[in-house]
Amino acid sequence: MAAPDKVTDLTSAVATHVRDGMTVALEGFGHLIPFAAGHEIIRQGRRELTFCRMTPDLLADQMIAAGCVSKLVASFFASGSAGSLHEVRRRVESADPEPLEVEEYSHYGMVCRYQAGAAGLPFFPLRSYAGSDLPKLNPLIRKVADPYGGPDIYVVPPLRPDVTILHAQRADRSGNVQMWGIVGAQQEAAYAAETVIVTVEEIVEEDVVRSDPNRTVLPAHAVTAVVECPGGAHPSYTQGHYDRDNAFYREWTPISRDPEAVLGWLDEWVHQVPDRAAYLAKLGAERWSGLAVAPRPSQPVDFGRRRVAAQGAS
Amino acid sequence: MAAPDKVTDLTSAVATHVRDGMTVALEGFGHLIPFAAGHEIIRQGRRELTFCRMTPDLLADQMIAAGCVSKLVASFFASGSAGSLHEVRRRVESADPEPLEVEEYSHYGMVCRYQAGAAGLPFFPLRSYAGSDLPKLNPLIRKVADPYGGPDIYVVPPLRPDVTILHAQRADRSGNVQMWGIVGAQQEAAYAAETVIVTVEEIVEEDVVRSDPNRTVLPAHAVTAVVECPGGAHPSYTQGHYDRDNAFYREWTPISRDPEAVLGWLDEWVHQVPDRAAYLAKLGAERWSGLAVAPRPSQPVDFGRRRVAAQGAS
Amino acid sequence: MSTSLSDVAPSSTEFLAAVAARQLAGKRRVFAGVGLPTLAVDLARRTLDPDVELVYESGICGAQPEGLAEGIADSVLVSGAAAVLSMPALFSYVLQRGHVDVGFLGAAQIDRWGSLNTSFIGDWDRPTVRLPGAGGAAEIMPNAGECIVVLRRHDPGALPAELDFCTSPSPVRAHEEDPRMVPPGHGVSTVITPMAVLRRPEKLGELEISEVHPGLTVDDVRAATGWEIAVAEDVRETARPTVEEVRLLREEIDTVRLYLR
Amino acid sequence: MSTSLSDVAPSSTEFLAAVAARQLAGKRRVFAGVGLPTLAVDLARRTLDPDVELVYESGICGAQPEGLAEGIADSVLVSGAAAVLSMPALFSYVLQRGHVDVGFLGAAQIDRWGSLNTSFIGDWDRPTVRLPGAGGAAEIMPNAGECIVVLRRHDPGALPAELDFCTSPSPVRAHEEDPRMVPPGHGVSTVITPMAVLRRPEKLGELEISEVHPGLTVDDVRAATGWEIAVAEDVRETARPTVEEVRLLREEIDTVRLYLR
Repeated sequence: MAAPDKVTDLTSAVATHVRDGMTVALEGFGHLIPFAAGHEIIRQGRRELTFCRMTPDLLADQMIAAGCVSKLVASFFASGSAGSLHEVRRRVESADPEPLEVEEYSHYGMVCRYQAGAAGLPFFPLRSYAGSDLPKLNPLIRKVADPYGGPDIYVVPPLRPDVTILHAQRADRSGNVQMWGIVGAQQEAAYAAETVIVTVEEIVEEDVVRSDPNRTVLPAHAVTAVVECPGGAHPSYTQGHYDRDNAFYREWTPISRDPEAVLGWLDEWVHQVPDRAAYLAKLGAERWSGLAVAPRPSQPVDFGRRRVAAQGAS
Repeated sequence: MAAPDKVTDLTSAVATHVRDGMTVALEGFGHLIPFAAGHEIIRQGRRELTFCRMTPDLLADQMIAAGCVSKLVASFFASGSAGSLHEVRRRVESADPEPLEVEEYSHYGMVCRYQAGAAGLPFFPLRSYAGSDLPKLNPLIRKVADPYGGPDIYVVPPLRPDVTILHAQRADRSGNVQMWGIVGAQQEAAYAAETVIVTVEEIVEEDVVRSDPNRTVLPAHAVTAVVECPGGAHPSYTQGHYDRDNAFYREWTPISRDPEAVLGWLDEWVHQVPDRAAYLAKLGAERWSGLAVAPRPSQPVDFGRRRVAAQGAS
Repeated sequence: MSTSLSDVAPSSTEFLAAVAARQLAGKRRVFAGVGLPTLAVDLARRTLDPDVELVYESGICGAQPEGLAEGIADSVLVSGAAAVLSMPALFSYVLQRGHVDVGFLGAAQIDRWGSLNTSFIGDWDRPTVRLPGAGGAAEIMPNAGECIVVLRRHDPGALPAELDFCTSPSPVRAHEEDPRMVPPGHGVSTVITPMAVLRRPEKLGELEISEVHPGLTVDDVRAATGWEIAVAEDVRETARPTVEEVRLLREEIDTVRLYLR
Repeated sequence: MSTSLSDVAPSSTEFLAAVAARQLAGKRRVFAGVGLPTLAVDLARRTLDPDVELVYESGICGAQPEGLAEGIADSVLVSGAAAVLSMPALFSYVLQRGHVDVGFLGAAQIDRWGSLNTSFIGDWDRPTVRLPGAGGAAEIMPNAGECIVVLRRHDPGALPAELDFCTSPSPVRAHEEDPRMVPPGHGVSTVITPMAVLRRPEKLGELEISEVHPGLTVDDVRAATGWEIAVAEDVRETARPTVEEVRLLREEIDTVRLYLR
């Protein structure tokens, strides 16, 4: 029973599935951020993307600076504890070097948009926004009447990316994807999309995945392409594989302040680098080993196996 | 940092939290059905319960026959592959020995009711029911207009049980509950409720739970009481612990056909039995060992541990 | 069930399962209960397409059971599955989002448009028979690409002019309620009965007799149907199960005769 | 930061964190970002109540980090946590369902009713400063039992008569939009600034000066506030952090001075 083999390389996956003008979501809430895939989009020179990401962090700064993005759909515009996104700010505050369209929600508003998209619903209700200026800023945030006699409630429309790109710990060749640690709204962002590309730390044998089916966040039917891409989340992290490169995030802030420095960085670390393996080599073994984590395995659980002849048509 | 200890015994948990006239959900979709807790409710003689269960199976037959239930909220009235629920049918078809009020949905309708209850929402939309007689049968199934210009969509109201009772593989003493295999809509049914009682195969040390936080379906804040109750799902099953007693389900059909036989069964297996340990003893070691499963452990995953001094305010 | 491998009755489970299996040619993901649909999918995997995948409403995707499952929530379906999703995820993200090609349904009654009754025979308030109700069928009907219905009876009670209750509506009924609410799925495409194979080629159309089982005539089928059922232009005799299909069902798929009757 | 353990400035992180920690007496579950709220919760656990639990919008419940977290999605919060939920579950089942007692928020601006601006300074279309936006604050405000706000500045720019933009509205503004839409939470109950502690005792009421930090007067605070702020009847001087509180912050909680400034 050979399932289709969805394993490809990142260059092919992006070339095949990401086209100019598309709506593209790259998700991962502080964890499993698909940096390698974002850099590949930059390298391939995609333009006019509507870029969806709850927390546009320095990946957004980089993709916007590279000229890939004409519109941002998001809910928090800052790089975690490391400060402002100056590339985003320059465009929004002074249209420098050009304006950036922004469609803005709260975090749960974005989550609800992905849920509606994933569930095939025309809208999703949430108990936020009463009295807020957000619905005035964003007319896609609307209200519906409660048919059970309660007060009106705000709703958001579905978000249906053309492509969602995620990073995960592992997948099998047919595309069953497992992740652990912070899983964010990745399941929803994937099911909401037409096409799903997942980069993983490792492709594993089917029996590894099938030993723990509850760990599968995306069954194969929800996944279009799988790419083995170790270190694909750096400078963010992959739980159990490598830690966040906090120094890198801090180093970004002064770069981000200087448009020339951003372009220089992109040239050196994206355009002049063919792929993630070369990027990691350039980063150097010492820096990489500084991000290593010590093992802390989960205790296995037992799924059980029916004993032959124990049951049946008795 | 000692968290509150929520471990109690089943008699106390039911006596404290389940009162006559309450709305009570016992969930578990063919797996982890909380039979021990249902039997304790019967033993304590609760009356006028609104009993919520997507698939009222022979547990519903037993609780209804015992006189605990005045209303059933459900979506599928049959005992899986093993046929009709005759106690339910007698009441619905001929009010024998008395009528039973039924509030009826589809499976996803019930799931959406639990989701709305769990999320604090006034309703939940689903793309079912257009053209169906179900909204005529159940006026709580209503429609709302799509504020984005699409067609109307049906919604269901929140289900908010006074008490939800579940069975699971394991929990720690503070009430962090882990389950695997089929998890149904148990997370939603629990968060929808005011009070949550969970019976488990085993109470484990906190570090077992904390070795795999993604496996926690109910964090302690969602759980009121935890009861160690091995075998608490028989004749249904607990993945990795014991298999479904299919013979028992088949034996129930002829009992269910005869009201006297049902009452006789309840007397022998519920009222004359003080607790689940006695029930299992009465069932006998041979039958029980026939339900044993061989081990099939999940392969552990690594959560990683930060190495001292690897990071910090660099 | 002492028939030979080459002479199974059109009313037998082997016959219905083999006919059902053939409907799955070219399909990818099937949403089904256990029993006959399980046999049909297993047979289709062995004879037509190894990639046919069963999705269960219990949340299981990509099961590889080591034994025959007794129920859609059987532990053998879980052990070794590719994924076990929560029911909210299964119903919303997998089914309602449109990932299911074929739904397999049963029913007590089906009407000319492929609407199904699985709720009541007789009066809603005091029914003659309280049937199991909607379960997941009310979701499978609108959201699966198409639905295949297997009936164990073919008579005007099971195929009436009017349903006692509509549990799972055809797109035709959805269209009557509101033309804008017509669901994405085709509704019932195929009905397999002990007498015939009925098809519904148009999403808003009626069932018609497409194949008549060996030994029966179109008139036999029309007489057993509760409305003036249409007949396809190219109606033909249903192909019998092959010896190999029957052998697979009996000797490899359901060796304990859990579902074969 | 060479002050002694007994002489920390009211504008220091130690002072603000110690004052914030005391607000958590009797509270059970706190929804917070990292930085000062993390310090406050950790301090409250050690001085007031070991059961105070931090819930993060990243989905983590019951964290027991082996090191100081740098961000709400830090891997040290995950390893050894009691639970990691998906964000849909965290926001809907935990927060929106009402399981959070206290939300900790920051803001660029707060008005007299406790509405917050974290979106724009200046014009919405071409702002002087593009702030981070709503994040989870727009959900924490209506759904947490109450919110505590920590401000790093106390001047009429940060506490203006009118917000440039309302990101996270007070129940007062929800009531203005529709009296039936008033959310379950109290909204902002307490504001801790470098000058004072402000409180809002009534769900639909205004902030008032409750405590004034050592060395300052009520008039100093009023002069630095952008509206005619009310004064509580029993206004008093803010209690200084104890030597033990400052020692815990510096020597046990944030030994690397990641957040202490």
